[in-house]
Amino acid sequence: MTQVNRLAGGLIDRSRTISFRFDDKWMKGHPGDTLASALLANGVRLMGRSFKYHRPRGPLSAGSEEPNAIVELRDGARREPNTRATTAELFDGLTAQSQNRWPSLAFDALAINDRLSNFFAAGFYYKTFMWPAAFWEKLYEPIIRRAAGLGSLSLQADPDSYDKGYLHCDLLIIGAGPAGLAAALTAGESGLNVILADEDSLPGGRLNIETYGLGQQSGADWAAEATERLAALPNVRLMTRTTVLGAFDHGIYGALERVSDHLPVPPEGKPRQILWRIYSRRAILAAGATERPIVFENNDRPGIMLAGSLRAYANRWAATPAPEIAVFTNNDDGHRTAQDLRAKGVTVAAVIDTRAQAPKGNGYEVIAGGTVTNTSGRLGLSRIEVTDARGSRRTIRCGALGVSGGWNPNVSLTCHQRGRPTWNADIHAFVPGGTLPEGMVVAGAANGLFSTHAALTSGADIAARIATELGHSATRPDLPQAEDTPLAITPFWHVKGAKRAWVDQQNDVTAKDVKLAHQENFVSVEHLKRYTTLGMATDQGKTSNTAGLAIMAEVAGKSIPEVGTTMFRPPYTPTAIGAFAGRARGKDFRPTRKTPSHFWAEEQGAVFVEVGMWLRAQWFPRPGETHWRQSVDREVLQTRASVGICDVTTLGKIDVQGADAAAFLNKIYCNAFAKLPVGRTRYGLMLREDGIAMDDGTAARLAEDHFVVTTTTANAVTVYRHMEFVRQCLCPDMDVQLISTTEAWAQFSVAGPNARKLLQKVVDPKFDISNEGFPFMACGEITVCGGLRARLFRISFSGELAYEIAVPTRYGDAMIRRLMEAGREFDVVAYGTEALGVMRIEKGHAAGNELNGTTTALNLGMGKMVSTNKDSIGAVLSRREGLNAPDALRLVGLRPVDRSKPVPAGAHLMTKGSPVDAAHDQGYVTSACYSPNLGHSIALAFLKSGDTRMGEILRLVSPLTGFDHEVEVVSAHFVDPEGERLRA
Amino acid sequence: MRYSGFKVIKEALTGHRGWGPAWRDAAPQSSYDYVIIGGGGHGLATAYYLAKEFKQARIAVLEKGWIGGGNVGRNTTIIRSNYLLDGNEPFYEFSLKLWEGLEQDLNYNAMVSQRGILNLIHTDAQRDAFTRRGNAMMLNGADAELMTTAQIVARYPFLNVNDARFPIKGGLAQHRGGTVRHDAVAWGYARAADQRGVDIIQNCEVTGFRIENGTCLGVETSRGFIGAKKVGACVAGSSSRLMSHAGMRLPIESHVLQAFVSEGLKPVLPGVITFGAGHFYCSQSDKGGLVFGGDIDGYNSYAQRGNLPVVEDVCEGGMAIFPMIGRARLLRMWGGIMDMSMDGSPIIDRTHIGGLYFNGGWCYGGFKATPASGFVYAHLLATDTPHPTATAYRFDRFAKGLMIDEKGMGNQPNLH
Amino acid sequence: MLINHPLLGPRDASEFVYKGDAALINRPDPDAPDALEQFIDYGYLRDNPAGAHRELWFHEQGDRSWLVVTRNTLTHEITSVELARDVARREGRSK
Amino acid sequence: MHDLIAISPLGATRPRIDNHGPVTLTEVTDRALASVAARLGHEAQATALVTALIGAPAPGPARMAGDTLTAFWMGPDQWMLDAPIDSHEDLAERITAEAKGSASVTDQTGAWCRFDLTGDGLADVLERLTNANTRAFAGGEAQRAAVEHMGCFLLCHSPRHISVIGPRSSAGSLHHALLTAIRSAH
Repeated sequence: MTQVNRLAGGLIDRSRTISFRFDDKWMKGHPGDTLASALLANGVRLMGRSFKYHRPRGPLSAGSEEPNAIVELRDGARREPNTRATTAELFDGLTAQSQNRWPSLAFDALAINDRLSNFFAAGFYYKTFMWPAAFWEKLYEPIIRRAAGLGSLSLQADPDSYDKGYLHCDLLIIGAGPAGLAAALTAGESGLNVILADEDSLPGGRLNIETYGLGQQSGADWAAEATERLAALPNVRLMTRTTVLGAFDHGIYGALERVSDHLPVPPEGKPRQILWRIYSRRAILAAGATERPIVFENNDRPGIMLAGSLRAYANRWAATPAPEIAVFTNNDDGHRTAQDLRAKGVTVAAVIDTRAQAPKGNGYEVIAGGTVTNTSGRLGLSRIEVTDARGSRRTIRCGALGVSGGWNPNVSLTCHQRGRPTWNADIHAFVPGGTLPEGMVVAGAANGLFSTHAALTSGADIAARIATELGHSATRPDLPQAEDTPLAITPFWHVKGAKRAWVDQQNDVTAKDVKLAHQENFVSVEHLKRYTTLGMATDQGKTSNTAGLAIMAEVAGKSIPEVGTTMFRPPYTPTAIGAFAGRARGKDFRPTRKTPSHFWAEEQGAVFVEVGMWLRAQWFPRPGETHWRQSVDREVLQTRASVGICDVTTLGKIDVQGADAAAFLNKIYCNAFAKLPVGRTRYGLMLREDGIAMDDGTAARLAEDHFVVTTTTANAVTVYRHMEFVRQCLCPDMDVQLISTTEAWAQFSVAGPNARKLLQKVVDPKFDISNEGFPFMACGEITVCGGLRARLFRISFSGELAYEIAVPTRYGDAMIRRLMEAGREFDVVAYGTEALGVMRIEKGHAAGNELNGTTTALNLGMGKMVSTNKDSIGAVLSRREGLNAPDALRLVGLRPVDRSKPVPAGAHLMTKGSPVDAAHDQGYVTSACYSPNLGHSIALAFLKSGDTRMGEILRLVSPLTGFDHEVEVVSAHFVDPEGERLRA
Repeated sequence: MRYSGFKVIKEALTGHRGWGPAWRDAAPQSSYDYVIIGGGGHGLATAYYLAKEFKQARIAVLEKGWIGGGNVGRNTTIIRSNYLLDGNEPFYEFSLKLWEGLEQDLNYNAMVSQRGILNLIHTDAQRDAFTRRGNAMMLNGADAELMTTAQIVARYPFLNVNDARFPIKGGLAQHRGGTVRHDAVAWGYARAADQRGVDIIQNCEVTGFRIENGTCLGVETSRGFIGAKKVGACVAGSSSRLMSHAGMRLPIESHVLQAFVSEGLKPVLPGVITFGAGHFYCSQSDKGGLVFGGDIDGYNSYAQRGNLPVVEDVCEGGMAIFPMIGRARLLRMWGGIMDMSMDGSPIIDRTHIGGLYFNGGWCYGGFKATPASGFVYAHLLATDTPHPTATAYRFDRFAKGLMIDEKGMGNQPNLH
Repeated sequence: MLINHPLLGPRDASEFVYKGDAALINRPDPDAPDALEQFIDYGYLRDNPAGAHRELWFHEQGDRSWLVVTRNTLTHEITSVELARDVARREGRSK
Repeated sequence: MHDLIAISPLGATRPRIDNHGPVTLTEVTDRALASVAARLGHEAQATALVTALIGAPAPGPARMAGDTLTAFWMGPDQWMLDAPIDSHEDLAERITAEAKGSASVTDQTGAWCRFDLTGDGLADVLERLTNANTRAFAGGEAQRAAVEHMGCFLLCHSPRHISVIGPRSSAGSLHHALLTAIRSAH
């Protein structure tokens, strides 16, 4: 296939010819082409199918506003559905598939919908598919869903990577057309830090499209020269292929840079795209304007496109959809298209101008006061029917029709906060209005200034003003002479007729649908949009909204501004979800925190488990162990029989210092700390202000004015934040200083009857750690291994004689090795979080499953700890009646009556003989395990009035997991209830 | 006018000229028996059930803008009854049952689609918590299933299980959960209420209450005073603003919740899925868009728009479990005002002012509650007693310490 | 959003953690005769204004200061930022 | 003297060094850290203490100062002191002794890992990792910033030498993030 519709000239690189494939056809194009321009040059107009009726469609536009020419770009895992052919840059080997058609683009079985369109009017599904009732989910919906959507995902993980980045500037200029370039030259040469962003690969905007000159140069040459000047300024960052997608609070903009989308694949290590968060002091929106069509019967055939786009393809890309074209316009700009195409050697069959006073043709016929009243051509336009001012009809042969209904300023970004556009009756379009995003000013066509001269001067004027406001002396560049044609337009929206005329082409919303919405009282503009789906397609109504409003205004007898506008929301153009995620995916979704003994544990073959961001050793399998329970049982039994070691570094540690440190702890813990002696540790329960338990841990008093507080692993961050709140906001004049030391110390629990003997081999001999010298709950600063400073705490989570020993983190690895070596004679065992959990359940200690954010000290069996002699956070509200009901939940132990059965966590408890339902629920199992010491399963549970129900047999039910058997209520202290081992 | 197969065919063949307004644009009368403030899903449902179930008349719904313009028009369309606490679960299960019969009841196809909802489990503690929840659901008569990872992967073969930062250890499914075409809920209730004589009055903003001797006599509006025997406030995110006119401070903060939709894609997601280790949930609409969301932005806001950090956070969650959506494009982001309550659960109660009732505090979960909220609120308004499924939703539960705190986050609304 | 930290200048709001109404500084006197009622109000009732709102933010990814930010909840415009500790002292919170 | 051997945050006995393009990424393990927070009412003494320790005025918000001993600002009346570990393994104890009750001092050496970026184009790397305006860094800046969800400090010795100090437990993730960004930017 040759490039039959390739014209002369253009900004494409004819020195190179590249190949691409669309569906099963390979074709040729040139660097600088878009997929759409290359297809047009190759004589292809049909590029897609519409959403609902599967109507054949070609490109409507030459830019990111495109509703029709959307394809699946690339193959395999890189397949990218719904990609606009009009912005996809051609590269050698590009492949694209048409979408939403079967079996082929030219013959699409679901085009049957088009024949049945009478049934598929706006809102049809709300009225039907209800009979019989069961058929919706079984029959109707599956059929509807099968037809849903446009392109397909590959279902494979996206192989490309995305970066996120952050930029700072004095001035962000959005759009590098004449207004943006003039603004950037002015601001850049005035010394501002400037970012100039444009979605195109080539700066210049419509300067690259139009034939008129700037001064003595062509527009494209001036743009290229301006770009060179900007590139030479170190304070200007020119970002092409970068779409500013949203205006967020306080001058923050989101922008997507397509780094590698014009390449076959991204280079090694480089991202496909970068999502930039731009912090700007000021912004100039110079996003230009988008042409809008006129609505008429069968206005959607391939070959019918916006007149300015027809011109763009001819001038910039040297392509035309057909050798013979016509133009339908309500303004002078349509005539410019006719002139430009004629100059390129394209036959202009006629210009149909809705205005009675239309300009004269220059080598082509002008039908003044005429309208296009119908078209024909099954897969592409072949003829248009024109009705002239006197009402007589004739048919004109043409393969393309340029339509111009005027231009809409691109106000989208002005609406992302509270801005609502206002109607400008001079240009018959919405212009920026209401409250613009803080710091934003609008220049050029985006502000309704449509001439090139006005764009240049408004860009320069605004930039100069901003430079002055930001304390720079403004330097204004010499701007060239440019066209300054006044806009001549007489509004004309819609050629009335009996057949279907498309308003929103992608979603197949017709003028009739808009009228039906009105008839059914969906008159509010939001109702119109939602009822008909007008403006909800991938183009978000960039080319369709105004016509929809105009038709609604017509039927409602209102003006367009009275009908109103819907909200433009970010992103400006659809943006890859991967870009918003950046590098945070897969294993890098969140950082991984490793404990000081991690590398050692890996050597031991530990199985790791995620605990928040931490990876902790869950158990340490030994050769021959085939089930995790074998490992865990061994770790538990060996610890209780001799000694075990566990890395407990992940517990939060907060250094609390200052003269008021004790008073501060009195405030944050419900129990008392003021009288805790130096060298002693105390368990502390922290309440939220609402009286519910927040966290628990220990506070060790290292000096009169120095405590080390521990938190649970999960709550380390929130507890620290809470303590700072109390310190800064509630007790601003306490002398207390806080800092986290969680990671500063590697901390190991050494537990079991031989714990002391083991530690005595490591702790330097000058420190007495005998039971008398270092009793239960003692703490102190010591040295180990010949002088390494360390901290020792005699605290126990397991219920055994136990210590926690802390050394500077970088020695944690050496310390665990030394402890294990020293323990060899005691047959020491390393234990993981699973054994830790078993032992704490055996001991009846509450943990995360019990401190679940709804339980009180009373529920936990620690009601008496809430001191009434002092003020502490949460004390007052913990006294509310509902939290102190006679049948309040209490923490109890459970064991199965049939000892072979489990007591699974999450099961509910029922009184024997009562109905099994929520109304008779007595409580629930929080934590459960198999106790290798007792030889059966045990559990902790919250049970109504549990403290008075010891010995009662309950029915444990878990319909979800199929358990229903009896359990006995027992003390939660399954092992060593008197605590003799702790104190041994 | 009833919608029927016959009518649909007749209209299709005769150019749709016979369809009338889905609801009348009523002009306000000087007084009503019931004035419902707020033409959202809940308000319209309340009016409908007052008329239908409680045989009341002289009912008006006042809407400051266009009906369905609040959260019923800007949510992620999910319905479910997978709640843990007995204060909530019966209510939401009642709601789910009403959804199941909604279309026949309203004669309006709101496309209730019970495609199922699945909450992923990533840790053993999460499995314990979800087991407790699933059991609570079943003990309250709802359905629940604990699914294995293999079962989940069979349904979602593109789920990231091999390279996951947080492994997937199963999930809690409720197969009767699903999605509903959200706008249609408002329109369906509006149409059905209108047919039962309810006046739906758009562009009528309540600017004050007329309260004498501790009794509310009616409301001041942008269209004049409207008298009422009973006034039911039902304005979600605007609750504090509205009730301040009655001198009330509420246990509510208004926050922004963002939601997102992708371009239309051929169907890939069978149901609703929620990532339990990040902030992401997702379903696919009948039009093919991936509809997804995550956490609230976290600061008080009435602006109906959010900021980038949460957008990124949500998309990170999406990519973490579905790395195949990287090349799908986010089409639109928007925000709604959430009436975040102090324990994450709603309030449906009388106020201390005679004749003035309150319904609010729905947090980010009001959509799924729409039918039951309307029903039980109508019950309260008509009978002055709470419906059996909504006895816990009282104002005084905070004073009494009877919070309904599903997440256990306490009195900080942005954490619920 | 950007919060203009009194010591560090404008910082992205994503560095901060939000708590709520700055009235939380005014913790009631636990020894007052109506302490329970006061705490219920303090703990649970909020003005929740549509307009200027004084609120607490914690600079978690920064200097760990709690700030009192006055921000318009309709427009997100921030009109003042103070160190919460200064505010607490001014509002009479003693040891 | 004890006989325990320290390991680096990345888990080796020697610091890791990576070169890519114009940037060198070096794991730094030879620094001792201690936080110094003024006691209430002793703010002036604490400031004077820091000034005396580093031989330069105690740095203000988001700044660092000093020579052999350096300090960077962490919060109101709070600094992190940084010294060579070989000569100052007991940095916290020494400062405590000198503070004479005017400041709370806490050893922070083990809490952090540090990676130094040296070479050209560092801002091109860091702009893909943090929202700090590193392009404007001239030397002397010390800013806390989130790097791929990790709370870090950025210390700018000069525009060609910037340290990233992050949580030690996340050293692997931080190193990976830095290296990925270097390869992406250069």
